[in-house]
Amino acid sequence: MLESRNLVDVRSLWVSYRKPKWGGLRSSEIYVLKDITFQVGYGEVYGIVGASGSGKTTLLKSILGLVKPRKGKVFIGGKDIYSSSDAYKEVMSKIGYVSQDPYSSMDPRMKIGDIVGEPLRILKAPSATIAKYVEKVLELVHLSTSVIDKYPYQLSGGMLQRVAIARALILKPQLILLDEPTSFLDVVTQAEILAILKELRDITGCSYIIVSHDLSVVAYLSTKIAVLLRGYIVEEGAVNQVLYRPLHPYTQLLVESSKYIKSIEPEFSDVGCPMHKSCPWASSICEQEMPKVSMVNGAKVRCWKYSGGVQS
Amino acid sequence: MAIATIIVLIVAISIVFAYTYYITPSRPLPSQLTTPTPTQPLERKEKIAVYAYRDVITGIDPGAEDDIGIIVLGLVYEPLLYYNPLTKEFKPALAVEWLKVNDTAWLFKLRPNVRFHDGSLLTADAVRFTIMRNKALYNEKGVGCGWIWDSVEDVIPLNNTAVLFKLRYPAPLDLVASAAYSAYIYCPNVMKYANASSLTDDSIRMWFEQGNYCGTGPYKIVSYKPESEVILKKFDEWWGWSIIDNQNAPDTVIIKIVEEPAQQELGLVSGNIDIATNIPKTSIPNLLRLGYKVYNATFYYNFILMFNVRKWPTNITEFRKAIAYAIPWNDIVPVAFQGYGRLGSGLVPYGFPGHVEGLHYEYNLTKAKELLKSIGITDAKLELVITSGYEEEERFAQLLKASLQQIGIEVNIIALPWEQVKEKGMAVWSNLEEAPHIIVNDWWPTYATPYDFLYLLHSNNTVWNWSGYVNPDYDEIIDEAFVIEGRDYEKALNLYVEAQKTIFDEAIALNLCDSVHPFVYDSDKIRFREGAFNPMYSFVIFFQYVEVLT
Amino acid sequence: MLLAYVLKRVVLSILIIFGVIALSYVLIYIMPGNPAYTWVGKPKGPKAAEAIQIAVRELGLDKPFYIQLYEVTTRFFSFNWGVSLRFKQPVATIAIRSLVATLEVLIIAYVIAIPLGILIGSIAALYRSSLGDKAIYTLTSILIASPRFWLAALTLIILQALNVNVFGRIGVEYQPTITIVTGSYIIDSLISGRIDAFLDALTRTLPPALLVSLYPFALVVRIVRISLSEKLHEEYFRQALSYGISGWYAVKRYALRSVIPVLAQIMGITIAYSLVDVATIESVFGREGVGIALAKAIPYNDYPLIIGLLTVVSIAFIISFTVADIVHKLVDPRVRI
Amino acid sequence: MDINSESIVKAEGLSIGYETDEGILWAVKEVSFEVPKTSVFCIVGESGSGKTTLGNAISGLLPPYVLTQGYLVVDNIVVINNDKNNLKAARGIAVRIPQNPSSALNPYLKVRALFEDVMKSKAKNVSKAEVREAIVKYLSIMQLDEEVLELYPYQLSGGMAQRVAIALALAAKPRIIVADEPTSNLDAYLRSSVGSLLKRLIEFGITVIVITHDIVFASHVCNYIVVMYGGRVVEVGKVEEVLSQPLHPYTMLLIEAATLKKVFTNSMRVSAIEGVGESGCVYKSKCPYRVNTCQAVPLLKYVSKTHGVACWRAVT
Repeated sequence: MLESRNLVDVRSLWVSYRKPKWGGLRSSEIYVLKDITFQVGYGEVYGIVGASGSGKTTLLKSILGLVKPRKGKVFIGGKDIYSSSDAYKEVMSKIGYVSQDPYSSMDPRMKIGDIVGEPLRILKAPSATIAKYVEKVLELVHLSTSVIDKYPYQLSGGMLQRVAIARALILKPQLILLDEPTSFLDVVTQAEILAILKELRDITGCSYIIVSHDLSVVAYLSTKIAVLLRGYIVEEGAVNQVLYRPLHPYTQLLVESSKYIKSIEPEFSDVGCPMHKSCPWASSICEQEMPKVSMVNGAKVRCWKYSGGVQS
Repeated sequence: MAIATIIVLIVAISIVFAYTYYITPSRPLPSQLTTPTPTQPLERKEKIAVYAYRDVITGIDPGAEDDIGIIVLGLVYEPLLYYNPLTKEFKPALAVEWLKVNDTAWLFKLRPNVRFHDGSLLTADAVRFTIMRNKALYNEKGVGCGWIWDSVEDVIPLNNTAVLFKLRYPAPLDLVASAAYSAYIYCPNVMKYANASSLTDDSIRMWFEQGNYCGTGPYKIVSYKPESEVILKKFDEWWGWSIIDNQNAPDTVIIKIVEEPAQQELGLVSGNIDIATNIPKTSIPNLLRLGYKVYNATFYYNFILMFNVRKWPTNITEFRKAIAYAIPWNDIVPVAFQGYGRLGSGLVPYGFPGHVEGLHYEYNLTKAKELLKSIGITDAKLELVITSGYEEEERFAQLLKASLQQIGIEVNIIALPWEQVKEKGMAVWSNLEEAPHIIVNDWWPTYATPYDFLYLLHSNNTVWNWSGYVNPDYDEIIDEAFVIEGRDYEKALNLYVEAQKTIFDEAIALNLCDSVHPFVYDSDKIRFREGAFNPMYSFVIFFQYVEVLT
Repeated sequence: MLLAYVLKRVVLSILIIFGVIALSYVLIYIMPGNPAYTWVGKPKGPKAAEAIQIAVRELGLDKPFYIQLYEVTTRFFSFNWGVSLRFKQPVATIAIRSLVATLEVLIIAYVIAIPLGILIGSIAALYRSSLGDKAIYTLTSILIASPRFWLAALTLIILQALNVNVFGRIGVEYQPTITIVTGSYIIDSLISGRIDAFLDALTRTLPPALLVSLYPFALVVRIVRISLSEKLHEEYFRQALSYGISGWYAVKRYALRSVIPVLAQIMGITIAYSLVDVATIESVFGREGVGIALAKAIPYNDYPLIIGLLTVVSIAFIISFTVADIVHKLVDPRVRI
Repeated sequence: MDINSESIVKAEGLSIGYETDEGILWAVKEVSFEVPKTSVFCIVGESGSGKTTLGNAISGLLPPYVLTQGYLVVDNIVVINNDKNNLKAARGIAVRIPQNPSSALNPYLKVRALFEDVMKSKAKNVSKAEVREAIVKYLSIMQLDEEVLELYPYQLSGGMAQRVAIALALAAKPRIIVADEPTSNLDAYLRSSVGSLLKRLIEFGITVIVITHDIVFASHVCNYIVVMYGGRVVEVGKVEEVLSQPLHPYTMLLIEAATLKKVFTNSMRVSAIEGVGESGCVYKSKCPYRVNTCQAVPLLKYVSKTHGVACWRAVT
């Protein structure tokens, strides 16, 4: 196996699920992730933006090994996570995960201290060590130790999300997956959480993959941004490139609507380029085929405009 | 439905009734109830009589039926003669004259111009057809009571209205012809209707059981739902209407199957039942106070306690006798039968040919104890099987249990539905483990011969001989008596008495009670003429002799 | 989609009926008693044993159990339900006339229970925690727990004392005047044009029907009360209020409507319970019915009749389930058949 | 009470609360403000600030067991007069636009039936033709095809459902539309389109009250803004005034947090027991500038005709 310089290496990943037809007599295959390829380096923060239904969550799940891909491979720390269950277990102990809804990810009958310490308890660490680590990670997320004896319902949403981050941190992971970490929170709390995440990355040096529908959230943390549209990564580049020189029409739309410049409700298509019905540059080829990835100024983009399919 | 539910239901109804009748006697309620005012939106032209029976109709093939179907068959069909053992009188039915030509030949002259329900004329051929089919059914399939015609070698139609019976051995054919089962004359056309190929073809039976009929009786079947009700309509062409001249005979007779005694009572009180057969005995005095009347019918219907003589300890004669002395005989009629009966004696009921008086044990616990001591049995456990829903048997069982307890014998009472009682009884031959020690059988005769009762213990009889009794001498005596009935009736009767004494001495089977059956009826509406009942034909009400008043 | 639904339903129904047949046959098989003996007409005399032997062969009771089971099921599925061993009448005839008698009570009971239950349940939900609501809640608790046969006996006696005649299915004086078409006196009296007989039959059906309706009524009240008060907090109901849609109309169209699918589903199941109820109550009121017919068939091992009756009942169930499903579909566009 | 003819909603000393096991919980505390006619008026605050309760009060959707104090006048109707309330009167006049349109449209009815119900509730004797004409008009305002009429709500996309909900609101011919978090369930690119649709409603003489936690969205849509915290109004004013010159520390925090410009580490070390104080300024526990005077409740003081703030620091 080739030693990779990257922490995460996703290679042309295809994920599908079966949709029953004829009352279960037949089924059709629906692809939710199509030809996904990207790499996340050590210490890098990789942001993925996409609207609801674009496949963000499925992408996270396939990195976590929860979804079996149809095609493609996922390497983490150079190991193919789908190759063997041993490799999978080893890799998973290096990954932390923070979900969008902290309430539902915690057992309401457990105290916060136990929730945070749980991953260590599973590894049968001595209780004194656990207590020490719990206090340490809570301090990292700016929570006072008084929360240890509290129950989830006694904390606010922002505090709970910090507890979730603390839990993700306790095993000293190399990679933390963040699934819409702030979408349930108020603007102020959202800012707090993002600040903590940024601070933590500087302290621990671990990598993040953050997924959100909110471009500004992703932009705030990430070093690299990918734009997901209908299962395709349509654009990938450095933060400044994506925010200030977006290439793909969909990225442009996202950037503009986050600044309230333009309001279009795009209509997506299931054939060809999903964007072609609302794209100012669309031509006949866009209606038929999804373009391949092309490199423009160091950024990757999937658009006929940049691969010679469209005369501008 | 769960038995428990039924019991609770009965208790519930009884409590409310008790309340209504006992606690508030001053209320004018009873007088209101005595005048049932059925809703009469139209002037009622139809005269309807509703007769409630407690069991489902078991079948209406006049050749094959040997059970409850009689209450329908008795109205739809007629035999050649009717016989009343109480008065020892014959009454002409389809035959107007009959003559014993010699020991083995009888001549019957048929009533002229009698029509079947399908319009065809009654002929000598019909008589021959009926008897031949009934005999064949019994001989080939064991179905029905065709054995009563066993003596008949041939039936020879002389002309349309005269028929000669040729016998193999002498037999009282007048008694046979008036039997309650398998003596009803039906129309040979049924072969055609049922598309039957032979006399014993199942299709005939099926044809009948669908509610079809072809007899000569005063009523026709309109609707036949054996599980719930049978509706009969007057057959206007019946030959007898002009003779009996009953303007008030019911136009419609509804036989309703009402199993629960409490429900029969409710139906009676509400005016939906005119004649009830199964009223709780304890309710009868109240109903009498309310103005209902009771007709106490004797049907030669008795309850016979049978010992299992093939299983320890009831296989020991002394033990059986001990039990016989421990039976509280004096309580049976007043307590168990609530006064509706006569203490049993021998096996043949009172009033029936062959009855013997004084053939019953006395209640004597000391003697019972002595007998037990003599065989060294101090305690035993016995199984007693009775029929569920028969309140007389249930009360008797309790009496017996209490009495036997005093001599150290424990009784386990098992109440089962009739069909399962029968299975248990027959088990004495096939599966002794399953057979109980004591079982109560209720019995009524097919025709007026003591043989019918005594055959219960015949060793050939593996169906009804629930004692498992085998005594070739006994078999010989009754078989001989049966054969000479037609030749020397007196001698035959003496033999029957002798047989009963044998059974009594060995304490094989004991007649507990000749029951009297109370028919409770609404006397404002129903009037029984003479002839409405005949003890020979159990539970048949001859509705041509019933007047319905409006 | 419709095809798939129908297919699924049919397969499920066949499985259910197969299960019913197999299970009842197994039970009858292990029960004491000899069906052949009943079938052949309780023979006596020297030929009896032989006759029973013949009957055993005729009925196939001498074959291995699994072959018997196979034959019984295939016979039922080829709509040859055979003849009742005890009554010698076609099983279908007895089963259907019993079912008709039972349905007379059952249908009237549900026609009363459901609308009345919805009305009372809605009132309870709209005035939640009021005195009336508490009274309704207590009443339904009593109704659900009440022993119906007791009530039936009591009702019958009280009506009797009031001179109201409710015993049996129809007055005997009317019985001969009606031509039997459907087997339901209520319908047949109308067909015969006898309004008086119709009223009589209806009067006699109402008390048992009312008693049977008590349980479904109480259940409907409860379901409506709970789910309606939930629906009253539903976003779209509050939105409708905001649009200015008000009063009973808003309740009916925006809250009650969504209760119906739940109700339909539960009622589909409740009918099973009511069928047991009906059997008890019918016997008190001296009526015919499936339960009573079954009680008469079971002691005799009359397996064609037992299986026939149970099959008819299962078909009735399946129909009620399907109706519940269709109601659900009609009311809720999101459910696709 | 007098009401400025220029304002359509007026609240004065309005408190709204609920009875709980631990006593009365006031969700809205002594709130006073006026909503000018045909303006877009934003109520901004985080969850628990009382903004939704306030919106529900204006649209008449408070539950019957609510406790009230003070006054609330909606379109010259006194809806709340101390402990007496007439909430039903506001329904149909102030119409709410739901936060989650797909759950706020009756799933059992087609869009057409929804329209008919709404219109019939307003006027009993409208002819079918009139209804049809009106429906077409409202649909075209919301840039919807007539085809949606034959669809069930579950068949609509989020954006379409939101526009149907607004069209239905228009069909109710309201004076006020209360939009409760109109964008929280929408994708980013739909937010701006909903914002511009709301702004257009003013053309029909309707006053729009937007309830949101997103001050950036509010700044793009509104003329006026009320910032709420802990059930109290902490700042009020024209949108330019508030955004360019935020006076209350919470408003400042909101703006900075929304634009992700600055991180307030000093506000983070808040232990679980500390929350909104029972007495004094609602913001005192989180305020970086808190002083002793914050133990008393600051009154809303106006620094200009329209711009008011409830903070001791701003006043002194």
